Amino acid sequence: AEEVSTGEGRVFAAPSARRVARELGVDIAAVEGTGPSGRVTEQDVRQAAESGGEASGDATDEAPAEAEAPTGEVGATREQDAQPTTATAGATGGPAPE
Amino acid sequence: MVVGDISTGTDVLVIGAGPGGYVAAIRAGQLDLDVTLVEKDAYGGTCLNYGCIPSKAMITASDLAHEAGHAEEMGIYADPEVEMDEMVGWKDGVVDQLTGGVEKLAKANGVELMEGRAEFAGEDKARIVHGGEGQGSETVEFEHAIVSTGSRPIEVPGFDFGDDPVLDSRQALALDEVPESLVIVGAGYIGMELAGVFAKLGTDVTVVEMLDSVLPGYEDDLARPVKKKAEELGIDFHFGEAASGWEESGGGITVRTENEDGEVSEFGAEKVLVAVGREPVTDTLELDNAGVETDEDGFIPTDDRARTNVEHIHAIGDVTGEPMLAHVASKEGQVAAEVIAGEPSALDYQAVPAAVFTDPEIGTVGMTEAEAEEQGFEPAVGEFPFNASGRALTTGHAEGFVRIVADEPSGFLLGAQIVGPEASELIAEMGLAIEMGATLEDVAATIHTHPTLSEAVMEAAENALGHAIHTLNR
Amino acid sequence: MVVGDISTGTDVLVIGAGPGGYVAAIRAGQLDLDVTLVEKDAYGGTCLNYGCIPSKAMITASDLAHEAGHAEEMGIYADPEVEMDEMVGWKDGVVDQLTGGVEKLAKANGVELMEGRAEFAGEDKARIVHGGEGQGSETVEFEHAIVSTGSRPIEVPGFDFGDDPVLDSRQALALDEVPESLVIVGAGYIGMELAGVFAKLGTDVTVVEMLDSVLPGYEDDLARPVKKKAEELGIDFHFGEAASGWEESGGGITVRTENEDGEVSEFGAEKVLVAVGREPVTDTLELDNAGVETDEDGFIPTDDRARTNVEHIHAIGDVTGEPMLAHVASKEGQVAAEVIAGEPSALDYQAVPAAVFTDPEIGTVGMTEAEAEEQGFEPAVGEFPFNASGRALTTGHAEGFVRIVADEPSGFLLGAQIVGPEASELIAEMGLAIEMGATLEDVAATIHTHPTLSEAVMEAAENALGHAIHTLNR
Ligand SMILES: Cc1cc2nc3c(=O)[nH]c(=O)nc-3n(C[C@H](O)[C@H](O)[C@H](O)COP(=O)(O)OP(=O)(O)OC[C@H]3O[C@@H](n4cnc5c(N)ncnc54)[C@H](O)[C@@H]3O)c2cc1C
Ligand SMILES: Cc1cc2nc3c(=O)[nH]c(=O)nc-3n(C[C@H](O)[C@H](O)[C@H](O)COP(=O)(O)OP(=O)(O)OC[C@H]3O[C@@H](n4cnc5c(N)ncnc54)[C@H](O)[C@@H]3O)c2cc1C
Repeated sequence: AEEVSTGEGRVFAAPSARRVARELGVDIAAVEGTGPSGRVTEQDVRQAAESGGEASGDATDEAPAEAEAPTGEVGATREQDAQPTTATAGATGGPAPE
Repeated sequence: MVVGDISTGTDVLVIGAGPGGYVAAIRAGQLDLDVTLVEKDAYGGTCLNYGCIPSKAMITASDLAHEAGHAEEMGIYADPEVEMDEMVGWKDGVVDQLTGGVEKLAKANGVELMEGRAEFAGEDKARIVHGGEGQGSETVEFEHAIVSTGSRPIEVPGFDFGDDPVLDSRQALALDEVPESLVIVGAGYIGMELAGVFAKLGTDVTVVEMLDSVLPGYEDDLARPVKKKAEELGIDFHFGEAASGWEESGGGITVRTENEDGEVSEFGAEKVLVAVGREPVTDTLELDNAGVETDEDGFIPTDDRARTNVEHIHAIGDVTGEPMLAHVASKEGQVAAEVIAGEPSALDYQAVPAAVFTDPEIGTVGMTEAEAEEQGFEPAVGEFPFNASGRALTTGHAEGFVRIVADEPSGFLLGAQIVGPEASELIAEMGLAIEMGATLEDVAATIHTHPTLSEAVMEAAENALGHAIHTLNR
Repeated sequence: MVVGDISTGTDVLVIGAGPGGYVAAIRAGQLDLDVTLVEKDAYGGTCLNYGCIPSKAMITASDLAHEAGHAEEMGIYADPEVEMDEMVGWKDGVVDQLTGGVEKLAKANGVELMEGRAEFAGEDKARIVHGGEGQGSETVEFEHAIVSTGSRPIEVPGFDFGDDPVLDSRQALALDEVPESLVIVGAGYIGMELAGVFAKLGTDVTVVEMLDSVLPGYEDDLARPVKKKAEELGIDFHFGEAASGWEESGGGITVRTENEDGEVSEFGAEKVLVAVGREPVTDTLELDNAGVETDEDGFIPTDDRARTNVEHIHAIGDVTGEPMLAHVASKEGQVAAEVIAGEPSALDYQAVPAAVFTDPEIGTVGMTEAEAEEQGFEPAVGEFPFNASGRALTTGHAEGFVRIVADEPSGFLLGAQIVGPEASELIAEMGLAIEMGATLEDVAATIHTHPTLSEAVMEAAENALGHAIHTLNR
């Protein structure tokens, strides 16, 4: 993955990924993003937590890290990273409205 | 213009300048392809000239006239008069501005414009038959072609659009007087949009529909508020009735319908508008000469690169079948141009939004709850009614709701259905959310401006998660 | 109600039931906390009773009256009469429906409601002074407190809101007659929204502003269409003028202003509305008793968990300073409740959307181009003007534009600025995009319904990428 943009260490990650980072005590700014342009995904955060070492005391001070079990797998063909950015082959048109 | 048969060449020949064709041509021009766009009638196609744009212009104008006359509740007393010819003239001005823009943009992007009707003369050439008497024709050789000839209204046997009191949607949008009464055959989106326009302008409207509800194909609870409001406007519905013919009677006409049991009903009116669906314009294209296949209804099947069975000939838009929507045509046009230019482009979108501009509006994108179940998801569903929305109440339009459908275990959004004020705009955020792979939590956690209608989307997501603030949670 | 000083206890005491406090209380209730919400005036606070909701209701109603009277272009001829007392009555009905809803929702979520004014009596107790004569007071002991006492309009020396012709926004929204003429002191968003309301209802409006433009704080090209439209409505602007006093004269009043050089100007009017900003309501809270600190302007500083310097006392909403917006108050309320419940919640949003409900509307979220540069990004900027939008033209409102700001190397969206029709709604999609970490390509590749205003957002993204269809690319 590419570098995350440099402006003031801003992290590009969805609210759900940011919440998981707080929950797991991961400093999301230190997580390497694998999404488009280096976007940090929830999966990246969970991986960082598993590989340890990213925990920052600050983020956990009152956050009971009783994470919901990682849901991980998502139904059928949908992945959080399957945004329009990946305009390669494959999928046919989405479900068409009536 | 040159008379006689001359011959030119082009990288890409685009046939038809609707929202499919002109977008394909502009995009091809941007990608430095040598592109020729041929159109037999008017730049912008059905959508800009006779469809989307004229209908929405008339909807806004008739809404304003109606609302102003019905706002006593707000302390506003008015009795608006409508000059139909001026309203239609205003609408025509809007159309001219947009179609003029299309022509300018095509040229600015290096697109060669050609007027005439195209028909295939082989796998890699087409004949362009020019309009006027003695204008002749010319042959264009192409490396790639994009067929974007669109659709036209289906005629119901016995109702000839050439006869004066029988109108198609295009003619209905160009009347210079408000008809006293109108029978509309078909309660699909075009019929229902126009029923609203005329009812608001004071026409006595009767809608007859073969199926058993308005807006067939939409979920019942989405269609219900539209029917309710239509009835409040005085629109008279007759379901399970198939139009079978008409005749002059007195100053107007009588429209005959038949139900399942063969029982005949009669409805008197000044005119009859037939809006029962649209069929592809493929019959005059000589597709056989190029070897392009169509299905039994005349539509051209295509793959996810917008290719027909003939590899270098693409087809886009209405001519390829449902969903027959302008924005789908444009997306397909863009992809066709990119594929021709060798880019790794494909029709890989997750969901297609659609809007019905009735009162209230409907906006949908992605899956319904039932569809999600069919596809093996465990749907979590959240709703928010507009009568709990501060913004909706302040606009005086608080009917309807937002519904959001997600996959329960993962939280990923699968679809949304909205009926209510600005549903056509609110659905945009849901479309982006689905394309982005957003979860319910992502939508719920995003700050939405107060007071806006789009807060309803956030509240519906919170409702699905079980912690809505402004509704009781299911 | 019990007379005398009794004492009760609660997990969470929420002081003030505006959009900050009532949301905090409801969320705390949902999280099974024992919560007491105390309010001295009206459920819903400033926003529902005197601010967001009443102003938006009056904006819609005055818009409709004005538009109907100015739609000759569309062939609509009307001369609406407005009964101001009925319009205000309708507005009050909307407010009642919403505030009643808040009360119901609070109760349904297990919130204990208490009427009275709270003041701190220590680090973990507050005295609630009940309203009426001899109603006494009671003491509530708490584990946690959330201060959400909001803000009130700043008085300009010489303009006492107690004097009849001097109005604050609340009083201006409750007039039962349309004033013939009105001087508005302050061209911020509240002043400009109300200037539009009254101008559209027929009042002769003069706006005096100390700074040199309308909507200070917004970029020039966003404010310009608002000023232009206001001038078309006949609003008279005087910049660089500080209001210094008023006096009765004839049937009305004369408002005096002074410019930088000390030159005095005079403006005659029936009434004067002062809208120069808002100050925190912290002076009657006895914050000292709890050890809670305020800054020099009286605002309460907080951290990203909405905590004050006293760990178990939170503060949210207007009382914590800019941005003083209802949706920020609500978000902070939600976070405060979750933090108290031990959840890993924080104010970690990327961007706060804001809307100004002028004509045309303004919607903004995230960074401007200049801000992005300051913060070390290399901004890519794309624009789309509404006069190239089919939907905008069909509504008769095609002024303004969408601007989108992204980081050029990565494509990540950083901000958006919109001025034009429904800008307050269109900004929602941009807010979600920024929260999600979407790129320009993500927005550009998402299919947007035709014809809608939200297509403009997609086109602006395409413009930033250099391949817009409906504008020439920069
Ligand atoms: C009343 C009405 C309202 C509608 N409202 C909406 C709406 O709100 N939103 C929406 O998404 N869709 C709407 N639609 C549908 C929309 O108009 C179509 O989906 C869209 O126009 C399809 O675009 P297209 O480019 O495929 O074809 P078209 O727009 O039909 O364009 C095809 C063009 O090809 C030309 N042509 C045909 N044959 C030849 C030939 N042999 N040689 C040269 N030129 C040829 C035609 O003259 C035409 O200009 C509406 C339709 C109608 C009738
Ligand atoms: C005319 C106008 C238009 C506005 N339009 C918008 C808009 O469109 N969008 C937007 O986002 N914002 C708008 N605002 C701003 C918005 O109203 C505030 O940002 C919002 O109300 C702040 O919420 P809050 O909960 O912090 O405070 P408030 O809403 O001010 O609520 C505070 C409550 O605390 C009560 N209180 C105070 N002290 C005590 C005490 N000691 N004990 C008990 N109760 C107490 C008060 O009675 C009040 O009910 C507008 C404001 C005005 C004036």
